[in-house]
Amino acid sequence: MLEVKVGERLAKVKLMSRDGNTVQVKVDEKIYNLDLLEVEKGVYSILKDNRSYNVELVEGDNAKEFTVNTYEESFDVNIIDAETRYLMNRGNGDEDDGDKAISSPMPGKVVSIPVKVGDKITEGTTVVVVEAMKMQSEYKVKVDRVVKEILVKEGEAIDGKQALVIVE
Amino acid sequence: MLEVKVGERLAKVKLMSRDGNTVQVKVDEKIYNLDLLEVEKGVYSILKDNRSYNVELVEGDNAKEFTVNTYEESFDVNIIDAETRYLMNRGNGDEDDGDKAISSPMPGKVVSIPVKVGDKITEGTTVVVVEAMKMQSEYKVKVDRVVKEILVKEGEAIDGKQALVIVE
Amino acid sequence: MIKKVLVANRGEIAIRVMRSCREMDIRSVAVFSDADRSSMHVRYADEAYHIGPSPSAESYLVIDKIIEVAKKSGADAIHPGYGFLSENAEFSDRCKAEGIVFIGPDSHAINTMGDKITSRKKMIAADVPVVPGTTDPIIDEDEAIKTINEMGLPVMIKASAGGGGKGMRLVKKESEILSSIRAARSEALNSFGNDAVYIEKYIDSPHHIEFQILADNHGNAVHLFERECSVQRRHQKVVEETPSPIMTPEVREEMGKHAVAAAQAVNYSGAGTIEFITDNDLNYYFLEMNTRLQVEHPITERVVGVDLVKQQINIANNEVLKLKQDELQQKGHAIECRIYAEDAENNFMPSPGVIKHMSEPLGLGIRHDGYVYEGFEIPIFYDPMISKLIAWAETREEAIERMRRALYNYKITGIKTSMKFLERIMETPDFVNGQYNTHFVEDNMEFLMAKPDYEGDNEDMAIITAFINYTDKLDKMQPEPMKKNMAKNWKDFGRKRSILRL
Amino acid sequence: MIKKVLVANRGEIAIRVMRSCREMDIRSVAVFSDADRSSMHVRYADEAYHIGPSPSAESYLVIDKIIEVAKKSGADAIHPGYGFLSENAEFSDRCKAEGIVFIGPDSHAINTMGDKITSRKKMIAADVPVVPGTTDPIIDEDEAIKTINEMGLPVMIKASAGGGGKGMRLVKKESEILSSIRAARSEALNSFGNDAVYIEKYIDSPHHIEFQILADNHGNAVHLFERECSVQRRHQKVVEETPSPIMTPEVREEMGKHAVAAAQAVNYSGAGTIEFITDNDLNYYFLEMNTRLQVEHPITERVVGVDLVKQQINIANNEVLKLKQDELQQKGHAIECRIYAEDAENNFMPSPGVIKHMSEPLGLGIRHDGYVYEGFEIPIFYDPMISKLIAWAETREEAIERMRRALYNYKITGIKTSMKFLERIMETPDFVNGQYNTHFVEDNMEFLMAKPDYEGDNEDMAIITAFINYTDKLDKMQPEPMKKNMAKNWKDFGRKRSILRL
Repeated sequence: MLEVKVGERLAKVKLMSRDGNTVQVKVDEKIYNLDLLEVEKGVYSILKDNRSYNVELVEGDNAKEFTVNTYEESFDVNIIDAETRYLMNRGNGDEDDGDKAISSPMPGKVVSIPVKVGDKITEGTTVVVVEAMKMQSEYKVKVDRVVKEILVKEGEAIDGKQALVIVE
Repeated sequence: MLEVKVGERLAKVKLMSRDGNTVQVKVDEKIYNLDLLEVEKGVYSILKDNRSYNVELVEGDNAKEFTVNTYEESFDVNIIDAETRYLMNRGNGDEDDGDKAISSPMPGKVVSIPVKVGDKITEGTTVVVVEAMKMQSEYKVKVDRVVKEILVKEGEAIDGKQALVIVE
Repeated sequence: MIKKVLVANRGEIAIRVMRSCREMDIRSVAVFSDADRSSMHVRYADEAYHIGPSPSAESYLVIDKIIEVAKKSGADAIHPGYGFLSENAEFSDRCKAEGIVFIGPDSHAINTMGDKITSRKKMIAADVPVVPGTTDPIIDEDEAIKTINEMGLPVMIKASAGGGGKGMRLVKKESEILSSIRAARSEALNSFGNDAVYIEKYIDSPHHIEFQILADNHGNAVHLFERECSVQRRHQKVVEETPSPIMTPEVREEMGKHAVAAAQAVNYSGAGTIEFITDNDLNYYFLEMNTRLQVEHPITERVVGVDLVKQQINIANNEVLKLKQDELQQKGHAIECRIYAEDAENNFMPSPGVIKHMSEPLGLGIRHDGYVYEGFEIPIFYDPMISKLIAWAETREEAIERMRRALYNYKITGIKTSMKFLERIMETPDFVNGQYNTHFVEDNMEFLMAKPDYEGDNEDMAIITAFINYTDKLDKMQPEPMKKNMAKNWKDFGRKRSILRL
Repeated sequence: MIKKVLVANRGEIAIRVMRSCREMDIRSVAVFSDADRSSMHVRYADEAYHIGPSPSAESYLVIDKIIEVAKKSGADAIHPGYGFLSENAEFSDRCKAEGIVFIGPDSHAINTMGDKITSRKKMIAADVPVVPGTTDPIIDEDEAIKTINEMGLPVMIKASAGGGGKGMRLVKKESEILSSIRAARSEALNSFGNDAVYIEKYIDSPHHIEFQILADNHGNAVHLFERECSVQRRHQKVVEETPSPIMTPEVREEMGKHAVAAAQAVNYSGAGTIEFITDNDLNYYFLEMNTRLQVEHPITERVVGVDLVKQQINIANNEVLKLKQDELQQKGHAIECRIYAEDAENNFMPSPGVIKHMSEPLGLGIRHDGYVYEGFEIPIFYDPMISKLIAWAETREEAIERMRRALYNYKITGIKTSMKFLERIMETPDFVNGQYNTHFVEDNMEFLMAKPDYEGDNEDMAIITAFINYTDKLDKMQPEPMKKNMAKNWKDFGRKRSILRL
């Protein structure tokens, strides 16, 4: 049994039986009898009571994170195992406690860093401006902060989710 | 240095130097300076004196056999290493000597086997009929033979290149 | 109103039908055999039902199974595609008996057009020109010889129940008459259980030109002009185009009227095709009617601008045909190339297998109807056609150039395909000049099989790429300590991946 | 005669130009920056040259480098695509000075149309309607206030040298006039080094309707009808269609004539677009001219049946335009959706990254122009548009249904794209009814961002698939002896692979 997280939902999933394509899976209290087949790498064809689902998986940062696309909808799915639960519990403190890394969700280039280490900045202050694909995005602090560390330089190429500036 | 076989040609190939995409390779007496990059799995983009080649590799039965497609032409390429050369030398006897296996190049279904073990058959006799994709193909002997062994049954599904009938 | 359609087919045509269904907000139901569980039509449909083992005689051809799925799924109509049950009169009747709409004609039309001699008589009665010859089956040999002598050689002897070239004999010399009749009858008996044959005038340098027709249940019928289908190998079409390069507006109008008359003679309903055999002087004769959608229907769709599957569904819905003959027109030129999984250099032997890599041609004027995907294993049980490439342009010359461009960039690896052969057809002078008949492939075999000279170093680049790929693989197989000069970033990369990155 | 074309661009437009070149038997030369070594246009071209670092200011925008490659490769012409150097008068001049054909207009046309005030004067002189407003740059504030009061509010203050929404202010209330003028001038000075502004009547509920024109070097010019481009977000077009749902034949004819007059007023040569701002009553005013090919040119190609790139090349070859205005007609309806690598749910933030998996929509009536492929990493340096989907059908209603069908099956994973957003646009009542203007996205944001309800168990299927995939991966990681119940055939499979099958 594993827990699987989709949005706010935490579903308990258990494989009841499996014989080739034929699988029986329990999701929370519901039991599904499926014909499930990986037809391309990461792409599954599922027949559930003859209804056809074409499901594409894209792995995220690790093997437990997925973006899952059906023809109609898209979901962010996380597998919650012991390790993940430990990390979740540990990281589940007050968001404003301790250090916080400002990062950009997308890769790009640092256009400017209008702050310097030691600056006391107020809610809404822009700490870094990142450009990608001809568009500039400003990253601001949501509460009053102090700039602790600046990890990148202006003009530097950055990865998505890379820590750029540490505030406390 | 390795030998590479294309059709009747046996080319001596040597990697002179390599630095990232930039490779220098000697093919027989010709030296090529190339910008060579694997852009998709098994697909390479090569720039040779700014001429652009898009080269697709498809592995054959083993890692030394390739079908290689450029936009314009297609080649069957074999890497000849020590093991291959040994096998080639060993197998290079007279074609009509000893046992010979009749096989189909494509997978399919055995439709009929109009011979039985012990039959003395003359040049051009059909020994097996295979069907694939709505088309029947007859496989014949090219010289007079004796049927030694029949390895498949009528109606049986077969793989490509699988031995079907042994004649001597 | 049709709300759910069962598509009793597989491959590209199943997907093509489902696409139009989706656009009409109609749900689609797929059926599949053992070999087709991973086929695209199963993934594409709203619902999918297993109907048995791989051989089509045990799945796609079993009427009971198809009907059972239709009932279970609540499908109110069945589209048969082409091939399989599409020209099966019993199936059409059975659907009707079960209260399911058959998207196609009734059994009367299928039966009448399915028998060569019956359809011939019908056409003569409807003033549609037929190939000079006999209308009654011939049993008596003396009578046959007399008829042939009256008609004049060459003649064709054909099995009444025949098709696919079986029970057919061309007679050019008087001395061959008797042996040919006997051979044809014996072959016909073996193949179709019926030794009746008939005799037709043989048309030299024939063109295969067909007309698309649409007829509704209210007596309205139109034609959507011709398709030239003379590029054939082993009696199978390889390239089709519209308009025909030999057609004139006058003959087109006349042939179109005859095509409509042919359909109306059997109270036809739905989409159908009238095939004419045509000589170099544009004398034309009714050959047969295909009472279903054709493989090559997209070239008509492109040039006339009509979705033929939607028209079929509308007609099946008892709607009145909205198309008017005098409003229909051909715009530009379209060519279709059929891509087969086959080895053109080895007598077109089928080449099933696993698709390794695909690059589909796209862009202006290109339509691509296919069903295979990377990693898909083409089953050995069905037709080797894997896709159809349709090129449209303002002129025939430009359409050929566009087709060449598209074929140049179209790549399917892992199996042999007919693409290079098709590229050569597009370069063959007889084709480029529009001067070809059904002997085209035969007459041009040498040119078609010759390898063109290319400038540049394709062969050396192929050698080098294989060499680099092989040595890189060898290198990756070495145990870690044996590897020297590993760049630092490669190590980091490896480390990064080791955290459960499978 | 042009025999080799350097395409001074990247992405889908570079490939689109190369396709037409190949059809015309013209060799193509690609240029690429560091970030684009693996880009499809490099793989697609006959030749490819590296021109510098990734930022376009150091590669695609450097005239000297492009010219150098043209000379080195022996290209006799340069196609600039759109963006980059396509509307750069200096580049056009430089090509001419170097004896290379610039496939586009001369610097006079580019300069005249590039300056809002100059082009406005030209249009007034040519009797092309312009938005009521000033023709001279305004420096004096009092004069500005007087002019605005005469014109009546609301008005728009715009930078003379401007573009992209910078140096622009909408004034609705009298009290805002002075502050708006000052703000616009200061922004204009900062952005363009020039603080001249002008004043225009503000058109409420405006439509962006543009006309495609073609003009040769011999005084001939035609228009190829309109494109409706009012579906925009952040002043960028997202969906375009032709014909415009609000157009009438009378207005179309009149606008077309004005579009041709506008082009001829600057002795235009090549393909260009006249943009009109149009109100709900079909009053229309010249806005600007784009002196290049537009992103959305394929919808015109589809409905009119003309290859615009080939026309550009023919014109650059000094050929006489073969198209005649009275022979041109619109057939059916075409819609284009631009697919961006962006997160529509997160304020359309760009989403570069690596393409993991793609399924492209195909079939009847679909054209797809793209450049990304599986495994390709979209660079962060350029425009986020990754492909264009064009749907054609006989009617607008059917074209929308076809576009929905195509978007439904189109999948690109690994990055966020605007596909779902586009699917929602196709379902938005204002769009479906053809009643929309440039406020469309804003006005319908709630509907566009809402998630539709789907029947079925998509979410549970997503959960199960991820679960199965994860546990299968875990299982494969177990060392061999720990695995129980291994099926025999799996063992055989493993053994088979071990013979140097890497």
